[in-house]
Amino acid sequence: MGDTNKETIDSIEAPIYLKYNFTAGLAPARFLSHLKKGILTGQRCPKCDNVYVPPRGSCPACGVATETEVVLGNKATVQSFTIVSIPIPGNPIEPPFIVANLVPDGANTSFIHLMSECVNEEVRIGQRVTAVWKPEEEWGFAMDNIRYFKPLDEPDIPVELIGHLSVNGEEG
Amino acid sequence: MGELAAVVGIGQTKYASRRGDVSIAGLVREAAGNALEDADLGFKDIDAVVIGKAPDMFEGVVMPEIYLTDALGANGKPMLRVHTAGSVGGSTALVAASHVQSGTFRRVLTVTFEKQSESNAMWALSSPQPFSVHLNAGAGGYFAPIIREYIRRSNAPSDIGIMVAVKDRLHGARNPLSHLNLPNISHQEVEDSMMLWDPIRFLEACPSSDGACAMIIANEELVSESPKPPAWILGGAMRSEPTIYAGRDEVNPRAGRDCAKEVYAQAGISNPRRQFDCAEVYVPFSWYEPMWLENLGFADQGEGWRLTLDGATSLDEGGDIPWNCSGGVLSSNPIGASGMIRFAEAARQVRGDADQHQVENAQLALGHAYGGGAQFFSMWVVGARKP
Amino acid sequence: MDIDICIVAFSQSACLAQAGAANEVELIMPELEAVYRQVGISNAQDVDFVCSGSCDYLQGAAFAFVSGVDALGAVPPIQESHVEMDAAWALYEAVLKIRMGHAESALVYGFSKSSPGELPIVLSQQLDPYYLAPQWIDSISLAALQARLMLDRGIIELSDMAAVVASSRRCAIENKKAQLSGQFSVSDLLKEPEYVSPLRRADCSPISDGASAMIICTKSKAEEWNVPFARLVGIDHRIETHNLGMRDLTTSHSTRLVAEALSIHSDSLDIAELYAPFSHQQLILEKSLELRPETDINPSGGVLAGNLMMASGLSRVGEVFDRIVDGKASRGLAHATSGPCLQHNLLAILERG
Amino acid sequence: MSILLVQFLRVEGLVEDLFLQKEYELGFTYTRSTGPVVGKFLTGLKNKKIFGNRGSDGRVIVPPMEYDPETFQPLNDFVQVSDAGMIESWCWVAEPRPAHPSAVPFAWVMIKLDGADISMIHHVVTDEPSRVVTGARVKASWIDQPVGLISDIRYFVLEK
Repeated sequence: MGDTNKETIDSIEAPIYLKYNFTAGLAPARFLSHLKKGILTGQRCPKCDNVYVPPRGSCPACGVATETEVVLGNKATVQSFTIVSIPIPGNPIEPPFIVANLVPDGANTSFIHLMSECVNEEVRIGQRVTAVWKPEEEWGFAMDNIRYFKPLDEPDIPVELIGHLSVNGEEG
Repeated sequence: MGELAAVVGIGQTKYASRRGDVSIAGLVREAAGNALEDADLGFKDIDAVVIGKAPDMFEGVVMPEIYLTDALGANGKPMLRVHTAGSVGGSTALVAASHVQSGTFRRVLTVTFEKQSESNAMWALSSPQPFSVHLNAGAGGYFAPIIREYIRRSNAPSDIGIMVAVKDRLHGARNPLSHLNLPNISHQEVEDSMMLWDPIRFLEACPSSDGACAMIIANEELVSESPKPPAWILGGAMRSEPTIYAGRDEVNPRAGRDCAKEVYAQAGISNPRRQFDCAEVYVPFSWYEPMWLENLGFADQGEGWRLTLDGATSLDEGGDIPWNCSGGVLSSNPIGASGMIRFAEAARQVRGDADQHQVENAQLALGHAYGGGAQFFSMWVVGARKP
Repeated sequence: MDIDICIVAFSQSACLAQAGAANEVELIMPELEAVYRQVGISNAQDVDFVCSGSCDYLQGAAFAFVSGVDALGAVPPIQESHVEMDAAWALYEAVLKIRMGHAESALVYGFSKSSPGELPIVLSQQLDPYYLAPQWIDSISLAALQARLMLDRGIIELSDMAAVVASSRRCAIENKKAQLSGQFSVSDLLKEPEYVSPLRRADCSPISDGASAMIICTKSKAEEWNVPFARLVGIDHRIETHNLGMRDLTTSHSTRLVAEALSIHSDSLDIAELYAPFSHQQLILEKSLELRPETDINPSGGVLAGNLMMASGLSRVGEVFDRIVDGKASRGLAHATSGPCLQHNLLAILERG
Repeated sequence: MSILLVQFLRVEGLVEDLFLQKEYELGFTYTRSTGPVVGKFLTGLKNKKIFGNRGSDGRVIVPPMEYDPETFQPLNDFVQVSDAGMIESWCWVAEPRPAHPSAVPFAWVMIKLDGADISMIHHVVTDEPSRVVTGARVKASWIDQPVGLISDIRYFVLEK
C-alpha cells in the first residue's frame, strides 16, 4: 500500500445517468409532425381565440384544451432578443449568436429561435424576419428544421402590434 | 391572517462557490444549527420541519428531505418539502409560517439550500429534452430579452444595470457571509466585464453558490422563549401565472403586482417606498432592481431606474429605501435558498441584528422572491412591532 | 382546529401502464374538469388556493410542475404552491392555508408519468448519496429486504402476502380505474415465480401513469356550493430516520406516531385506504394502525391495483371520500407514504358530513 | 437515439394522432464533497478498512452517520469494525437491472459486520444461491486498487 492511499477523501464523483423514453405530448406531437412537412402550426384557444405556438394542448390563460390547428406564416416579428456570447451546453453553435423571441404571423405568443444573416448590432425589437428552412431531406420532428430566421426588407412593426398580426402579416 | 407568528431565530451558512468542507447534510445542518443557536433552542423544541430547494437535479438527489431527516432533527416529526422554482425560498418560509399561523404548530424550523457545486446549474436548467429547442443558455439567456424590452420601454440610461451591480456588491462587502466580497468593485470593472447575454454582463449576473438558510418561526406564546427581538410576520402572499400566455407582460408581470398588492393590504402598506425602511428583493440580474421597483410599487411605471440612479436604494449613499443591504442575490446565490435569504435578511433588519449592513432603526421590511419565467412570486412583510 | 374542513370533489384518471402521448397538462386537465364539474365551478379561478404534488425525476424533466400550471387557467394570477412529494402532502399544505384563514377553498392535484423512466431505479436516488445511492439499490429490492425480515421473524407468511394481493385484485374488479384486477386464489398466486425474492411481481404495485385531483373547502363553502361532502376531521404526518439499518423495518414507528397524534379510534373505522406499494407493507400498516377485522381495507384495490406515484396518496383520501358520500361508509382512514420502506407516513380521517 | 413513431386513430374523433417517442439520457457526473464523517468512512475504504461510529445509545453504526437519529447531535466516535459479518436480511435478484452493481444474479443483503450493531446494505455474489440465508457469514471482497467509494467493496462473498 503506497503513501497515496493514506490521503483523506473529501470529495467523490457520482455519475448519475438515467434513461427515459420521452413522449412529446399529443399537441406537441402534432406540431412536430407538421414541422416535418415544413409547416409551422399553432393551436387556437376555443375561449379567448388566441393562437399558441408551440402548442402544449391547453390555453394556459383559460385553462381549457386547445384542439384547432392553425397554419402560421413563415414570417415573424422580433419581440425581443439577446446576443449570446457563451456557448450553450450540448449545442454546436458558436458565439456570439442571436437568440430571439419571435412571434410568427398568425400567432399571439412567441418562441425562441436563432437569428442569422444579420448584423448582430442592427437587430431590433419590431424587426421583420423570415424562416430559413433546412433542405427538405433533413427535416425531422424538430423545431430546428427551421435553421434560423433572417431579416426581411420590410418596415418594422410598431411594438403594440407585435403578437397581433394575421397569418398574412396584416394587422388583425 | 391567522394566528400571530414571528421569526425568533435565523441561521445561515457562509456562502461560497463550493463548500467543499461539508456534505449536503452538513450544509443544511450548519444553517439549522445556527438558527437554533440564535433562538437559544434545541431540536427538541421544534414541532415540525419545512424544507425547500430548487430542482432535485442540481444535486442529483431525488426528494433529498428523505435523506436529510436526521441532519434536521426531523425524526418523529412532520416534514414537508416545498418546490416552487426560484421562488421556493420565499414560499417555503410562507408554508412554514402557515404551520404556525394555522394554529397547528407552536414552533417550526424551516430550511432551504442549494449545493450547486455538486453539478452545473446551466446544465440542470437546460437539460436537453427531446423535441425541444435547446437555446436556453441558462437563466440569463431567458431574462436578457425581457430586460432589453424594459430598457426600450423605460428609456433608462444604459448603465443602470451596472450601478445596481456595483451597489449590491458594495452592500455584499459589508456581509461576511457573502459569496462575493468585492469592496473595491468599480463602475468601469463591471462595464468591462464580459457581455454574456446582451445586455447582461458577467458582473451584472448572480454567482452560483453553495449555501443554506434557516429560520425558526414561533407562535405568539413562545416568542418570549427566545432572547433576541422577534420579527413579526405582518403579511405573506404567493401568486403564480403561466410561463407563456397571449398578452402576458413579461417585463412587469401581473403575478408580481397582484402578490405585492395582497401582501401590502395584509400589512397595511399603502406607500411602500415611504413605509418600508428597507427591502430584500430577488435581483439575480442587476436590471431587475429597476424592474421590480416598478412592479412592487416603489416607483411609477418607467421610473424605477431613477431611484437607482439617485442612490435611493443604496445603503452607502444613504438612500431612503435601501434594497438588498445584505448584498442580495447578486452577491450570494444558492438558488433554492436565495428566496429565503431575502425573507431572513428582511427579518434581520427589523430585529436590529444585521450588523454591518443594518439600516438604522429599521421597523418594517419587505422580503421578496420570484421564480420560473418571473411567474411565481412570494413575499412577506416583517415588522419590529407586534401588530 | 376550529374550522371544519370538507372534501367536496375527487377525480382520478385510470391507472395506465403507459399513458401514451399525453403530457402532464393533458393528464391533469380531464381530472381538473371533473372536479370543477362536481362542485359546479369553471376553473381554478373559482377556488382560493391551488397546491400540487409531483416529482421531476419521474419523467426526467426539471420543473415538471411548471407545465402543470398551464392546465389551470391561472390568468389572472392565482395563489398556488407545489410540494415535491405525493399530493397528499399538497392536501396537507392546503389544509393549513384554510385553517389560517387564507383560503376558503382549495384545489389539490397530483400527477405521475412514471412510465418514461425506470421507476425503481429512479427511486434509488432518494437514498443517501454517498453510501446507498451509488449502489443503485432499487425500491423493490429494499422492500424485499423488509419482507424477508418479517418472514424470518415469523411475523408473516408468504400466504399472508398473497392474501393481500388476492384481496386487492378482487376489490379492483369493481374499480374501473384499476390497472390490475381479477379473481386469484392465494395458491395460484404462490405458484407464480419469485421476482426479487421473497417478492413475486404481484406483491409489487404496478407502474402507472395518471393524475388525480380534489377540491376541499370550509363547511360553509360546501353548503354554499350545495354539494355532498365528507369532513376531513384530522390530517397529520411523521417521518423517521433515513438509516434503514436503524429502523425496525417490520413495523412502522412513524405511522404509529401519527395514529396516536390523531387519535384515530381504529374501532370505529368503516374503511381504510392504505398506500402500501408492496403487499407485506399493507400488513405492517394494518398492525401499526391496529385495524380491526370489521374495517374494510382498500376497497378500491389499493395501489397494488394501480400506483400513481405522487398522486396515489391523494387518491387514497379520495377513495375514502367517494365511499363516504356514496353512503357506503361513515368514517374512514386514508394513508399516504413516501420514501423507502414506509419512511414517511401521513394519515387523514374522514367522516360523514 | 431511436424514434418510434406510431400512428393511430383516436376512436372518438377519428383524428389522426401521432405518438412521438424518443429515448434520452438525463445524466451528469456530480461532484460530492463528503464532509468529515462520510470522508472518514470512504478514506477507510481506500485503505481496505471499515469504520463506523458510536451513536448516543452506544451502538456502533456502519457506515457512520453524521447525526444521531435520536439526539441529532453530530457523531464522531469512530470505531473500526471487521470486513466480515453476518447476513441479517437478503433478497435474490435473479434478473439484475442495468444500473445494478452486478451483471450476474446476486443478493442484496443487510449485513451486521463484526463489531457493528447496525447493519449496512451491500450485495453478495455467489454461485451457490441456496447458501444465501439469514445468519450466513460473509466477508468483503475488495477491488485491487480502492479509490474511496462504496464500490471499493466489490461485493461480499460467503465464508467457507
